[in-house]
Amino acid sequence: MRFIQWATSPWGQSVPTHIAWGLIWVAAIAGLFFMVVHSLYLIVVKPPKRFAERAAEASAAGIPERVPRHTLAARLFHWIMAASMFTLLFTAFLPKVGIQFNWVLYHWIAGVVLTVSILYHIVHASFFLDFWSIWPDRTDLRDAMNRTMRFFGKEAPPPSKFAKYPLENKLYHGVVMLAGLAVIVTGLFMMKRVQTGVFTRNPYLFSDMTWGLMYVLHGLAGVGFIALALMHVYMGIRPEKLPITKSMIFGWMSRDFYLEEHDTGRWAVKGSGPKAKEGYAARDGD
Amino acid sequence: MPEMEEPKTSESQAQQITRRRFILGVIAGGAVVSAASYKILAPGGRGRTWGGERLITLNVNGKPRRVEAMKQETLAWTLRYKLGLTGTKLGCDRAECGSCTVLIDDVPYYSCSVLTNTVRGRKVVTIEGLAADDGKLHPVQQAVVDEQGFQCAFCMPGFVMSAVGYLKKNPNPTREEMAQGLSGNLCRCQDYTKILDAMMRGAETMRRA
Amino acid sequence: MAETEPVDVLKAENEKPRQFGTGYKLIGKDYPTNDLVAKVTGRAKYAEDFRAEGMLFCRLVLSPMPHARVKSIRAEKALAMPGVKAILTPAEVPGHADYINDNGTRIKADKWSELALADEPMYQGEPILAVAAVDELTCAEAIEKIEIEMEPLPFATDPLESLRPGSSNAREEGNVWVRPDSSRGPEKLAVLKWTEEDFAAEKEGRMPMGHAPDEWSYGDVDGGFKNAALVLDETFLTPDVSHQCLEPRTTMAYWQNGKLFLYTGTQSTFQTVAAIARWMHMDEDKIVFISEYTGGGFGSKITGALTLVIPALLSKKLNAPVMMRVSREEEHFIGRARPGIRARTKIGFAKDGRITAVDMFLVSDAGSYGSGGDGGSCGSIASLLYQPPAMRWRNVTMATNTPPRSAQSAPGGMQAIAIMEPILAKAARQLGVDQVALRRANCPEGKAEYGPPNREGRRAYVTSCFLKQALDLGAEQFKWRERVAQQPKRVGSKVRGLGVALSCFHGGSTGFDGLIVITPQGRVQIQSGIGNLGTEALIDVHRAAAEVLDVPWDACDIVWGDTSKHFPYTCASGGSQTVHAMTRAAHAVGLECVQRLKEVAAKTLGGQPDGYEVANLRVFRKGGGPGLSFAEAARQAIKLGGIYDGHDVNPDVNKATKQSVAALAGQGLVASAKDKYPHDGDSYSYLACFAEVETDVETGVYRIVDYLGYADVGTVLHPAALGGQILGRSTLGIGHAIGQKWVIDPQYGVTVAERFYQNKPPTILDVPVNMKWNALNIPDPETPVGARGCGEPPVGGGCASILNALSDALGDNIFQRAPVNADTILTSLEAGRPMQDPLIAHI
Amino acid sequence: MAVIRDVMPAFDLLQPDTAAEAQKLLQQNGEDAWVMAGGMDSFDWLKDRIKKPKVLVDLSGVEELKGIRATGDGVEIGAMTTLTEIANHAAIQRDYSLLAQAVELVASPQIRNQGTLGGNVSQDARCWYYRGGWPCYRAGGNICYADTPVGRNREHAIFGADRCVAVHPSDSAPALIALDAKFVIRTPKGERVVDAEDYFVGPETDITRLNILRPGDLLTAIRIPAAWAGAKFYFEKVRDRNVWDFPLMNVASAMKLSGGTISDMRIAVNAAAPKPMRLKAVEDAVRGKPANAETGEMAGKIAVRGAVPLQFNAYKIPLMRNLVKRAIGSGQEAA
Repeated sequence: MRFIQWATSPWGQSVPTHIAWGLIWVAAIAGLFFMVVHSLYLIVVKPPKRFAERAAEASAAGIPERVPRHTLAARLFHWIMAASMFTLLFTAFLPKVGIQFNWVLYHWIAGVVLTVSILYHIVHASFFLDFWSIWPDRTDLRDAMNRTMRFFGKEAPPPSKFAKYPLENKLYHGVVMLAGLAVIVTGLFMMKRVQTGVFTRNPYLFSDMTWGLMYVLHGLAGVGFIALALMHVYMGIRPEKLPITKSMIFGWMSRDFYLEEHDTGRWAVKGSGPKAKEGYAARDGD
Repeated sequence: MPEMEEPKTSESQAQQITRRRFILGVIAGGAVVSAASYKILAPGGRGRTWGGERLITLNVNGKPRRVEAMKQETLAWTLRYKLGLTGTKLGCDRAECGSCTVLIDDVPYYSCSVLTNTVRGRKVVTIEGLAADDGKLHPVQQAVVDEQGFQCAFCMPGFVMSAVGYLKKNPNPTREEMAQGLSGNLCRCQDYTKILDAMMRGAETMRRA
Repeated sequence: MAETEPVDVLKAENEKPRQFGTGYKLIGKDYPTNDLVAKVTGRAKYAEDFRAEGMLFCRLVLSPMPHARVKSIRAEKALAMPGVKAILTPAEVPGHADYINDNGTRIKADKWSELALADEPMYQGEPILAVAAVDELTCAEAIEKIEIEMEPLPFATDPLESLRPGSSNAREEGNVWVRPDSSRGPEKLAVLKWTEEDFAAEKEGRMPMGHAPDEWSYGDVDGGFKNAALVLDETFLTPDVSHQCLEPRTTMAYWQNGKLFLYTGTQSTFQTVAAIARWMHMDEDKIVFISEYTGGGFGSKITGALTLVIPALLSKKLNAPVMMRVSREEEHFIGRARPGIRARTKIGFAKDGRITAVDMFLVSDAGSYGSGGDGGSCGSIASLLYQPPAMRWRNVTMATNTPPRSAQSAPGGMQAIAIMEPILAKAARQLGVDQVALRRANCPEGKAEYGPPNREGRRAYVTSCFLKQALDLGAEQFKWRERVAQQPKRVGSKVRGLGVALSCFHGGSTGFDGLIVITPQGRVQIQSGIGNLGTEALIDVHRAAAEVLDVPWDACDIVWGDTSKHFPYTCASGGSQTVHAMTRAAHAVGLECVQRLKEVAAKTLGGQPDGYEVANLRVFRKGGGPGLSFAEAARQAIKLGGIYDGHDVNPDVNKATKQSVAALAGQGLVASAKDKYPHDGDSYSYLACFAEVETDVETGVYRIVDYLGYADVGTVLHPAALGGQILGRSTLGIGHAIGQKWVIDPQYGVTVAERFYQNKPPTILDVPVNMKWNALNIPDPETPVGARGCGEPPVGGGCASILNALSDALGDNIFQRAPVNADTILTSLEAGRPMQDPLIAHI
Repeated sequence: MAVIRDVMPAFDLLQPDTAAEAQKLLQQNGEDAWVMAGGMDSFDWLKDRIKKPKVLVDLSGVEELKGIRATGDGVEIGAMTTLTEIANHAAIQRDYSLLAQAVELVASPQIRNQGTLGGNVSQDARCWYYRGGWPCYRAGGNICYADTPVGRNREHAIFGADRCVAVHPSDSAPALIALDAKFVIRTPKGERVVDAEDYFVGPETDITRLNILRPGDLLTAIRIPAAWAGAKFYFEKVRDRNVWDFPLMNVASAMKLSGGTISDMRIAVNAAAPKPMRLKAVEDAVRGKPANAETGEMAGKIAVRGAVPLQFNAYKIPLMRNLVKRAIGSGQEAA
């Protein structure tokens, strides 16, 4: 199948205009496929516990019952982003599969909301949160290697526990960030092509070819989000991940879960009380 | 709501063909497929496949003409290129100049915009079919000669066919009405006043005859 | 020009109009022309109506870009299709060729001229490839399989934009046409950019004025403005208007025994042969050109064109007849158009409305090929028609990447009048002078002078002008005074307005030949090399010969439309020259014929030729003695041979005429002659045009209520044909006022309005159902029959009278460009000032 | 691929005899089918080779789609009834002269002889960029060439633009909206009847179509209820040429008067927006007001609220204002 829709420009040249809309279904199927495979994997293979034995947890005593994980601001950002993202996905793709409504207005408004929230997030995460907590570090890489080796039955030391975020989470964030930047940057330019009341319309900022590629990129990232959103929602509702999902709603996770999954050394949660607040606030991220 | 007339009587102004077609329409009015009855009424009618045909018979200038036509072929094309009736001109091929006007069942049509396959069984008259067999010109043609109507005359066949068609509907037009009747024809020499002179004269001759 | 003094002005005024046909048996009388029955029965064959055995069809591939280079053409897939015969690429077309202009002068080709197919297309829509196949459907499908790689090049579609600093040029070599100082040789392209300061006027909605390569002036222009009671300085843009001949320039070609047979529509059967020869790089005697009927030309089908060359080349390549049907879309691009001119014109008026000085600044858009002459003729027509005592003319002729322009009925003249007249109308209102009176005050008369002085300091002048009489009689017939007095102008939302405009254009040339054969059957066979445009000049002019020969018209046969039938040296039907030029030639050959008949009679029956006279198809002794019928005379002529049957030829005539005479030799009494009549001044024809419009101020819609064109065209040759010319060409001009235009998207340089419904040529409902015309019928003193041409003079007056009537109804602040439509009127009324942008091209 | 804009591509021609067959053929061929009524719009697309359907379903032989019939409540006009027949029909002239006037002003006599009511309301947009085959939004692309800093948009929309600024070109559509007509559509799922104004869709809903017809659907008839028969009608079309021209704008209204007062009114304009606009705000505002110039002035101002002019079409605002004004003021002469 052709991944790109081509058109003949006013100058008789072939220019890309969109992705082939069939990719919507490809992305949706890919997302569902991931769910099925992942579920089957967990059910059929029943993977053993992944982590090394609990190390001595000298500091565990200082850990509160409710481990603070996401600030209100961070949670708000997440849910606003999620809402705008869903709005964007639905307004983008429902009309393409035959459900007609006045979508462009909602789409660009949601896009603006997303953009603003992302800008906020960048500033917030860079200067007020633990910026590095979401990026894979050396330990993550080593553990990933070990896990892979073990998966194939090779000898390897058991991986250590997670820092604040599991590696999958970090990688997901990375992919979402790239796709998100792609849709946002292309989307902002695309607003020059519609009547928004924000800009004067000018579709001639770039050449036909550049524009075409921009639309293709927007589309590819967009359909990518179909798969990504499906995976994310699926993970969010998996029973073993529910504590993490809950933490995104209430801001904290239980001490047990914390100790079970997280490496207190890599994600240190200091003692409770007013003092602790500073500590985790400074190291919080999301 | 005032009482409506019966559809048939309300057709009184329409052309004969319209009336005939309307009767057919009434027959076909129900959900019943009327292909059979239509077939009887229109010889050479359509087969079960509803397909356009390649070898068809046209009634052109009173004579049956057997012709092989492509499905996308227009009547103008058939007339000019298959039947050699080049009096019908193609000025735009897009229904916006009128040079290709012919009469189909006495009604002026742009033959560039009629599929040949749709005029099977209908009566087509072109500029070549207006004069009598002995060469005597149609009154409208004669009036053009008498008034020195038209210049380059590429539009002339279309104008004459429109006028002949219009005069069947309105034999006694005012100059303004005649202009309306001819308004589907473009003349780029823009000899409109002289064209109207000629057509009004033609109308008068026809009335006197 | 002869050294005679211009005739007395009062004498011109004393000339009185006379009834049509006065003093003649044939001239000035209505009669049905010989080609009418064929036309009205559909038997008349236009180019596309011809068929040849085994004929192939060809279609064009047009450039999608306004300026580009063809990098590669991949046609293997197309050529592999069944039924596809060949493609023709730019590499296969002959190189640049000379051409023949209206007056038969050979113009040397230059490297910037057009070729049959372009490898560097200069406008979107320029043919770059042709495909021949068994039918058009196959051609079309083959074309869609051809891959053409093109490299876009910088382009300019708006002439004013291309003068801006830093803007792109239509061609690498430049954007403006300049004439080398030394000679009147071919013009060259140069780069001209104005400065930002030059463009400052743009902000006030006025046309900016920078350096102009062309300039002339006479009189004290500055003094004229200083002494003026009123000075107006106006910006105005005239539209680019396609010729839109109803018959597309379809051509059929085949080769037989090394000869090329070409069928197409043309404005000159005779002169097209030489043009084809030059395009094709072949000898004229290897070309047979057939053009029996032509569906409109208006200046766009003057002689040869690329449309003739392509099928000719393909036919040669394939050794089969090839028909190239030209579609309406292709016609839009290759069918020529009038150049739009944007003008800034300053006119000074004295209190009584007399013009004191004119300063005219033009930027004309010559399109993609050639410089055209519209800007120049715009200046001379303005100087002739309004007789300013002082005038300066400046002109910038811009090359743009838009379809090529050519002469269109009244080239430059139409624009001059459309530019000047609204200013005159405005001045009359501001000065409180009647519109007709103001024009009368500035009207040319007698041997009026025009244009710039030549090297000897003398200005050119016309043969005669009786426009004042036409203006007066026209005003009378139109009931101008009564209409002006009629009140109120406004009823409800409807406002009426009156307009009058002067109009003129070139009306004739000289020096062509006539050729007559009196056959042994006693028929007078007149050879006519004139193109058949339906103006009937093709036939009408020969009434002069019949008149001189004193034969009944039905004894005459006109032979036309096929160069294998042998024609005399004939003018092209352009520049309204035919009636003038060819009545002179017909008159000359008529006299020659009479003389030869007398000589034949004298040689046969004895006595002196002077003792004989010719009438009623006989040559006989004066006073009614013995004589010969034409049939007998023809047979005698064949017996006598030599000069009488064409074995010898009148030495005066053109080389081409001599060849034709030689070819006809022995077929009867063959007479040929050249027009050697004296001719003092340049022949121009004139009209006074009157119009009334009714506008609806709530919708901006207006309709033309009445129109009258009153002509001064010398002797009226054929009233019905003249009437058709006056009103037809008036309507051509009216089209410019009421709607015709181009629309080009500047981003891509691509035309978006190429259909009739988008370009809007006038329909029968856009003009009054009863337009009126009249003519003075005062013979021109400088030509034997006294007749001048009238194809073009009405165009400017048609346009300007409507514009003037609109501003009479709605005020001066309505338009700054033509056409004027509901949109302009409504927004301008709303804003109280002209709301059209006069500086943007092609909206 | 080189482009040629002439010569019709080959297609299979299907000529059904009944509406049922026609609808079935359309359904069977789905996106491959092109339905042709009078053909005046179709031929343009086909001859320009922009659309190349595999199958052309020609409705000219479907007699049941032709003709004007009296119904219990008004009239039913077959979708294939020609504009000439409607303009000349005695009952239409008597009771629904609004429609007769509107169709009389369509294109040219020959086109009216061939063009049908169904075709006139279902025709495609006439934006010159779109019709030129440019890959604009309406053609499935991602750009509007008309609404750019240099776009040529004199004939484009002042309302309802959503990316696309093309206008709806029909003259009969506003008249049918003013007459509260119902459109009868035969769909694969059965018959569907919609209000005239709901037949048309704007680009915000579907940018590639001007109406609700989907592949497999067939417009069979238009029903005009008796409710507005003999009302005070007004139709006016403003165009550049008096023949062969699409409207720069048109207005159609039906007014019920009691005394000099407007008791009820329906009014629509076209060529102002991508779909014919019913002016409900105007209808509400004038109800109960005298049908005079003053009410007209007020209505005109209401009508143009929210209009967004493009570079070259600002004239459409005063034009629409004045046309609405005149439609309402026209009641004055009658009263």
